[in-house]
Amino acid sequence: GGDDGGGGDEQAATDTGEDAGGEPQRGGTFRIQTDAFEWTGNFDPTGEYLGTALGFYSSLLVRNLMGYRHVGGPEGNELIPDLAEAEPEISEDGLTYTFKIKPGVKFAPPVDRDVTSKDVLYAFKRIGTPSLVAQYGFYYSVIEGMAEFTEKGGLSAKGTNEISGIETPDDQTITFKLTEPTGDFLFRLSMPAAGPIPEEVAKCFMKAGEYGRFLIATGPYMLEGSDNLDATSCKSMKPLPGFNPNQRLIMVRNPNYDEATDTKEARENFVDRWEMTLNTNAQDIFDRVKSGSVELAHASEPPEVIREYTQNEDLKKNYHSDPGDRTWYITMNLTQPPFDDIHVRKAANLIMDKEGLRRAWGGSVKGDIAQHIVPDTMFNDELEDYAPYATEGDAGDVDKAMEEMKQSKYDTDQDGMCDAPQCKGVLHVTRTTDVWKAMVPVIEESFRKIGIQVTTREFEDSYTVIQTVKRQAPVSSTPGWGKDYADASTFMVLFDSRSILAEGNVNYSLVGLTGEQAKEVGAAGTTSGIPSIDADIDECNKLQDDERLSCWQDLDQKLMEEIVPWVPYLDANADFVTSDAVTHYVYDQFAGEPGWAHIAMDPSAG
Amino acid sequence: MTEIVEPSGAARAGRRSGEEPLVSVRNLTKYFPITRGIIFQREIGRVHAVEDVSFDIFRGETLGLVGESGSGKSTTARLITKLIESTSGTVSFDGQEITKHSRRQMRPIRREMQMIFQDPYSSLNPRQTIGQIVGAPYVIQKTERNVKRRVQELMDRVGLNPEHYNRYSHEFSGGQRQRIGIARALALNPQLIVCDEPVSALDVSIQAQILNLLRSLQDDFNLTYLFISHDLGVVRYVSDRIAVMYLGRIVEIGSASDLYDNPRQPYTAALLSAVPKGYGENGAGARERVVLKGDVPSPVDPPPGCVFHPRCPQARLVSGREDEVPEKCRTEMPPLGEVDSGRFAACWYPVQPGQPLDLAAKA
Amino acid sequence: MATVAPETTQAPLGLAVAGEQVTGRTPRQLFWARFKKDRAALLGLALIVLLVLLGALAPLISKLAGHGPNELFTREMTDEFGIPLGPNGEFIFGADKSGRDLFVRIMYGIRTSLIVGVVATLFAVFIGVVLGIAAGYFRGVVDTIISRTIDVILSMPILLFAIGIAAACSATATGCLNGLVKPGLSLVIFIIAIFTWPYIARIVRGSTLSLREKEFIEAARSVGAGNGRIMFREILPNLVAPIIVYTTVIIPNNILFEAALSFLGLGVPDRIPSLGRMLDDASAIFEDAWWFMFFPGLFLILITLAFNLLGDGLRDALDPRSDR
Amino acid sequence: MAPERGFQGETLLDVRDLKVHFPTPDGVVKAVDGLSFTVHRGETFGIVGESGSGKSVTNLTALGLVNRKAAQIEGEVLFKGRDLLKLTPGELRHVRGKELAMIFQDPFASLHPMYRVGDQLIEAVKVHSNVSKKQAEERVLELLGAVGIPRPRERFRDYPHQFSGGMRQRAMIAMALTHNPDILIADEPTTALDVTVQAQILELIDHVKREFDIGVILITHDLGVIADVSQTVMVMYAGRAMELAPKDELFRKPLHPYTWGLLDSMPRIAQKGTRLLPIEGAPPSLINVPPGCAFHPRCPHRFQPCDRERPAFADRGGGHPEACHLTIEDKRRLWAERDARRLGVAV
Amino acid sequence: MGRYVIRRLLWAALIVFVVTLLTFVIFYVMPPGDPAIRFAGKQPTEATIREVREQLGLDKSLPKQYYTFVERLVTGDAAECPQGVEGCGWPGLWISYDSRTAVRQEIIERGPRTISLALGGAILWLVLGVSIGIISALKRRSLADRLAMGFALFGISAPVFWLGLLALFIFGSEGLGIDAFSTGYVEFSSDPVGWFSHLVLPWSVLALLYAAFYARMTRGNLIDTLGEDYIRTARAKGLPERKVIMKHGLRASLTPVVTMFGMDIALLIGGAVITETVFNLQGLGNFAVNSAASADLPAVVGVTLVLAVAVAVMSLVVDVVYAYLDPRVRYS
Ligand SMILES: Nc1ncnc2c1ncn2[C@@H]1O[C@H](COP(=O)(O)OP(=O)(O)OP(=O)(O)O)[C@@H](O)[C@H]1O
Ligand SMILES: Nc1ncnc2c1ncn2[C@@H]1O[C@H](COP(=O)(O)OP(=O)(O)OP(=O)(O)O)[C@@H](O)[C@H]1O
Ligand SMILES: [Mg+2]
Ligand SMILES: [Mg+2]
Repeated sequence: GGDDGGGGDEQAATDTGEDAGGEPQRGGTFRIQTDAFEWTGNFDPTGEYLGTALGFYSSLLVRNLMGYRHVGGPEGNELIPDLAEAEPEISEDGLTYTFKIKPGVKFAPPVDRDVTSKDVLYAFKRIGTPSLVAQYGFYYSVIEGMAEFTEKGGLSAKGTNEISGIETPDDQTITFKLTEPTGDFLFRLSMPAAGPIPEEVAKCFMKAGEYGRFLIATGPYMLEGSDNLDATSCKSMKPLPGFNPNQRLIMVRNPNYDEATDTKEARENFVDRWEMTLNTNAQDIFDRVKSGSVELAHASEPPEVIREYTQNEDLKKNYHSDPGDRTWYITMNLTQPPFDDIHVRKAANLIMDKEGLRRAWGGSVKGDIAQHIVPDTMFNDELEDYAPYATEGDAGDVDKAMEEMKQSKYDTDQDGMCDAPQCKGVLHVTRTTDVWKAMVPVIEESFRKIGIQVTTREFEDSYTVIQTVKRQAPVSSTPGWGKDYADASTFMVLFDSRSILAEGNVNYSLVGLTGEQAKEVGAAGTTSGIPSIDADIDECNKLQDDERLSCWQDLDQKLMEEIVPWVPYLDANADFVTSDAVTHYVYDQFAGEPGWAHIAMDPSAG
Repeated sequence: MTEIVEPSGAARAGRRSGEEPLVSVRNLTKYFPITRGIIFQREIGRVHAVEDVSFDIFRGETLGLVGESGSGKSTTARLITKLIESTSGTVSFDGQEITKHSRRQMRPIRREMQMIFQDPYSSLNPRQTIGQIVGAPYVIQKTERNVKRRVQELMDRVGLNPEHYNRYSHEFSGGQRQRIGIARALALNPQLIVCDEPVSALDVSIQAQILNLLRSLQDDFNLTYLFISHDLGVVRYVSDRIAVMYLGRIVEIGSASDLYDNPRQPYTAALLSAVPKGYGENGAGARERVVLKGDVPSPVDPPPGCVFHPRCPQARLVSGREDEVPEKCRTEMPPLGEVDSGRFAACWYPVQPGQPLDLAAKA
Repeated sequence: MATVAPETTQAPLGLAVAGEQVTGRTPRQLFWARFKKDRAALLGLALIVLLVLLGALAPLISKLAGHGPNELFTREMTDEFGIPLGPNGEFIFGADKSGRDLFVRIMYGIRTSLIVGVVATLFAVFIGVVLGIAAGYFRGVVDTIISRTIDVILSMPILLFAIGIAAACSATATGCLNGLVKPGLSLVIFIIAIFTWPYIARIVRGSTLSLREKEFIEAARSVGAGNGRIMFREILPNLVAPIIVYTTVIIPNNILFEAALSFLGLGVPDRIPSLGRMLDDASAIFEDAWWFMFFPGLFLILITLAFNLLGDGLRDALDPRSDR
Repeated sequence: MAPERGFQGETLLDVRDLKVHFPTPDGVVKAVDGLSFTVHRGETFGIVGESGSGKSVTNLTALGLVNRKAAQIEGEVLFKGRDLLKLTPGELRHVRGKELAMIFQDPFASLHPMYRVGDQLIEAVKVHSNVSKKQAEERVLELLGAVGIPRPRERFRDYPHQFSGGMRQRAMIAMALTHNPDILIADEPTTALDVTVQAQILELIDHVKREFDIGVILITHDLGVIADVSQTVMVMYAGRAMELAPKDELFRKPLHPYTWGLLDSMPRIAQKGTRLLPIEGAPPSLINVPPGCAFHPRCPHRFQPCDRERPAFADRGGGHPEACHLTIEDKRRLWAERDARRLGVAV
Repeated sequence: MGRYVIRRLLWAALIVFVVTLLTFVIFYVMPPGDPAIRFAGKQPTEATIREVREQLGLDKSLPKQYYTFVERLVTGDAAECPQGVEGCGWPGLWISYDSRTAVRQEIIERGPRTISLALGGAILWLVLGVSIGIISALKRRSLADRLAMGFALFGISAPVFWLGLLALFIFGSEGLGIDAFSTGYVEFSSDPVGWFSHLVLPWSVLALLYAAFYARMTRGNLIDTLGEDYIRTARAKGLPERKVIMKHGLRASLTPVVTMFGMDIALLIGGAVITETVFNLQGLGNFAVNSAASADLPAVVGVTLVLAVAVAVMSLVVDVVYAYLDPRVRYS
């Protein structure tokens, strides 16, 4: 589900790489500890949709036609050719994309051969194969013939089955034909699912996630043990020791990687070996980072760690915080009282103590207060000053909120307090993790100030609750959303009524829900007066470049003022703590993760 | 191998002419299953606690029941009072067969027969006052309005201070506790009182007090007693007739003095001879002590034939050999046959009056 | 004819006739005499009284402190990193992560712990006693069913099942079992009771098995008492002492159980202060906010220790073997 | 001063003015209060008394099995001239089980349920003699045979619960005899047993006494048992001796009203139909022993000094010591009257 | 004995069956969310949810799912084991939704960790508890008794996570900085010393937690036993007091402890969740709780099953040991 680690991809803005003096050295074993192996679904690029995994693929393991520089700031969100020799040729009508593939890019052992256009095509065939459950397969439905291919069963179909819109006239050339102009198609192509996959190995793994433990790399690193894989038959292949979905990820240099086929701009590859392991005690991870037995903590820092690292001069250099292109928000259900009244939703935005919420996260280093939907960095900060519900000190403003509340039908005596029976015992769904628990009192107290009494339910698996329409949670502070790539469309899907599902729904506010649809998906609340922005989304999607950008900006504002589905409160940063041994830290804007491809450490450590 | 004894057989045992017995027991048998199993209980054996027992108790008399530990005395008592269900056989009370009675049907009959128990400690609920204990029969049977007055009358009658109505049993001595138990049994004015070793746990001096009390109550209320004890002296002292049990069976029954003077069943004889004689006035009636060999066999697996044969001195006497018993004793259980008028003994070779009971004596 | 009336005494002295026993003191007196001497138990009792008072007076204490249990002092009592500030004149135990007055919350937390511990235990005791007596008294099929159920429950991973039940029952506003079990406090109590009653039932069953062999049961039956009367009027009063002892032993366990559930995020909601949850919240930052770990921990230990001391004392005092 | 009984044979045990008091929260329990007696080789010394009269405590004290910290013990227990009360626990341990042996009332509880009977006996052998396991085993087998356990070699490996009550008591006796003790103390050895088995055990004890030439102290509350097997009898009441006499004398010419009461309470086989003349009331609490003669509240013949003055335990001319203020003539007369009255009631 | 063992095994099988059924009901039937949604990704489509549901077997009816579960359990799941998953076999516990590893394999790997923790802790608390119990029983109301019982009571009263965190705080890098005591699990085979030192703290915490129960129980039993007649017999034999207590007293008083001990160890197999989490031991309990949190049903059912089996086997072992210790049970 839309996990916090999920889909965190971002655009580049600033290179936050810090040099700790001297040239970065090659070598070393980079040890990472994580407090839960939940950063990956199952590591099969076709199905994987979690940010951390996407970061590993993109920078270390899988080379897509187009790729990123793996640095922070706007630069990090720009695409450069990676597997492709150069930018593609795009037809006039914007429907045909032709790529030339670099020669000399080889698969890691045991495949040991050049990557060809067929390997890329094969990746698309896998995306189109239902049994492999490509989680963001919908991005590629604009490719001609993709839907038919899937319908026939993809690779599992009997007889020949081809994607009509993808052609590979020779090993070096690949062409994509689209059914409609798609301004962000190149971004979509840079998602790891679209990276080359060797059929000889992957054909053995036709169920979701199976291939994850046999991933054959094209990037500078590969899963440990890849060279020992006996690929002579399906039966003979044993899972690579380098990846155990519950315990470890170990990557070593790929002997078949040729630096000449890559640029230092994208990858520098200082480190020899990566080891990511599990430590269920987060506190202990940070202790270890501090003492130097671990290089990087892949866990959310407790406030005390943040304080220590930001206040202590010696440690400051080891704390890294960069915009994560991710918004955290409170979602309000447009069908459920009292949130079916826009004035209540506006009042909620005005009353919420956003600074209080941010402190629950660890304070200002955790990000900026969010004032609208799409993170500012994705709009090149053009909406930085747009703050329709700003309040003094972001503490919430009782007067303004009550003013708004007065206009609501739930304030029967117009005293600014929600006093209808619907204002009592409003179900608020959240998760059981630290930060969310810490937010609960702030949310409850804020709502209380305008007369809304919420009853909080904490779930380990709160996403599955709010993603099930039937459960009708009126308000939830569970969600956050990160970009898949640097285009606002990846946020707007959250308000597209066509994506509303009975289960697995991500349009939690049910924007655009019609009465008919409500029946279908089991929504019981009121649907009258719910506006739709489907048309606006379609409009923007057709556009390119600056037009596109401002179209999204307008839509964001419309959402915030005319629909108000959320109380956005945090433009989250991605922050990491490293040990003294890390001599060169770079942030990867695309993945919202450390820029592994550029990080360097003191090889003598560890 | 339960032999059906014609009602006439044992029924006649000690019958006083023309009188209807108050209790009449016929072929009463009780097996306790020995079960094993975690969920489904399988029977892996059965304790032959009471086997084919028949006797009568007449109004106003005291029938003593003696036998060693485990011989089935208490079980017989419980069967008669219907605290447990019999395996087979019948019990009639006051002409009414009660074996098949439901608890509801038993309710009125319960008033007519009561029990006094052995252990004055465990037979009184430590969490209840004397008033509650003695008054319980009234409360349950709903026969009395002024429970307190009745209870205090009873307490007075059995020699307890009525002012102790609200005391708990632990504030009393063993003898006093036994009096409480007696008061409880008397509460409903029963005809029959089954006394299961009522004095075994008491010291001699107290024991005598209780025996005297029981005797005077019998006279006052025309009670009928079934008096169980393993103390032959006590049984002898209180009983009109005595039945001797061994391994679940009655092996001999007859009038008290007859039976003591002249035991006919070898077991009875051995039992009597084993009793410490105490200090008889002139050592009168002193009999040679017959020390039985071995222990009582397990009731789970009683010996075939006569249950006493493995230990029986008479059988050895008859066969003339220490290690041999007559065929008949080994294979067939002797019926409780009349050996004298009013005397019944289950033995193929009843002891003759005056006959010594050991091999050496014969040799 | 012998009479019971004592033989008229020929004693030349008018001495009182012996007959009234000099008997030992009642069990209650004995119990009290022993208990009075057990300083640890008295300390436990005193602590419990004190804690109950603190819990009961939590609202008053909150008034005196001037802070509600859920009143936020985010700006005053947390720093810019959201780390709470420590004890000071106004917040004598410091603040929690949301800047709430930890002292006031702890007072309320004591109340929650006591309520959960006591109510859940009472529930469990009730179920355990009824089923335990039934199993021991009826034996046979009833016993088999109850005892086997106990076996099954005792071989389940408790915390895991607690997670499952908690998740299942808090999914909707109505809760589960047709709304009988509402998420929150009642759910926690339900879960604890579900997993605690078997222990009591076992003990009660064992005692009932031996009690039912006592002659006074037979006596009751012989005057026509029915099963219900025997079970609840004859047997139950005799189980009171072990049940009380066991209850005092189980209460602290259940208080810790609640704390553990809260520690795993399954406990009572945040609005209802719980010591376990405070410890959970504190566990991530206790190296910087020692008071956040220390005070709730201290009071939690005080509560459980108090009950344990009392339980030990009761056990010693009620159990005759400690006389030896 | 222990009254000399003139019994033939070496004096083994000489108890002088023994007092055993237990301080308890309710008061001091005077379990034994000034007791004196002697036991000789070849003698079976019977002690009778109602429950709680201090019979067991007396003997446990002699064996050093009363917790010395929990009790105040005074007096002397001279065993072959040595005062057992002055021995250290270590020294006492060497007397216990070797020269002084004891068997207990409940054979079911007296053997450790988890060790084989043979092993428990071997342990008893080895604790006082330095022999090999093999030798110890031989000795045990011999003993088991001697106490009449059939097929000892097989039963040797059994656990106690596989033994019947009688056999357990036999095993206990075997254990007691391990080191040829001088005295065997049997504390109600047959109370828990059936009459037929009781007869077996009593016979065995008697046999053992003769065979091993030892002194036996037999504690019981059954006058019948006493009458059958002992030579000397001491009647105890409330921690004190009431009367001590050769058996025949005690039964024929009892001098103490308490003894009379006991005798008249006993329904005897030989005495059919006689009336029981029970002692009224119940024994006193040992915390609150009546002043003067402990028996006086229950005594039908009490008179002036009885409630104040404790009668000395001495021979008042009746031929054996007793503790009653009545003159010897009164005693003789009252006993005769009682006898007559009792028989007179007989129908 | 043989037949008894067989019957006990059948009964154990039944318990295990019931426990899995209950697990199934609680985790499959009652839960709030459909696991398929969770595993269908951040922005699922109907098609992906359907596909995931099918692959996880969640499209089948519940009885069918349970039947399949039992079938795999009985016949093993090697035959249908997906490509690239190692460790399928008998008994088939199927594949974790979350990690696509064989649950069986996962349990085999984590089992030793949990067993190390449980066994070591158990031995420690047994020694600690029993010694305290003996001291307390023999020296009742003495200073030693009070101190020992007080210590045990403190252990019983403190929440385990509190103790754990405190222990780490005191001995860990922030406190005394004893690195050997740090968290994590070290394979015994690779580094026995490390294995030991990493387990010392968790063992101690568990021991502290349980010692009081054992102390109390030992004390009570021993006091009881020392009042038995056979102890008097032993003394009457002239045995030295030490032998009386150690040989005759302890033997009888420790048998009930054995029962409790066995069951406690068994329950710890799935119950040391918090200790495992705090000390990063990644054992079965931790695995189960994480799996439960992430709706990884096969993993949850798998661990529950293992625990139920452990309990059943342990209670059998306890019975056998009990019969060994107490001949009365053996022959009845
Ligand atoms: N409820 C029961 N279940 C199984 N066996 C029983 C039960 N009650 C009695 N028995 C067995 O039945 C047999 C007869 O027992 P009963 O109590 O009638 O003997 P008794 O003659 O009263 O002995 P005692 O003198 O010891 O009281 C004994 O072997 C006993 O073990
Ligand atoms: N350790 C002790 N502390 C306090 N009182 C004790 C102790 N041991 C024995 N007594 C008391 O001493 C008195 C005498 O007990 P003892 O066992 O010697 O009686 P007894 O004559 O052997 O009785 P029984 O026939 O019942 O065995 C009893 O009242 C008993 O309660
Ligand atoms: Mg009986
Ligand atoms: Mg005694």
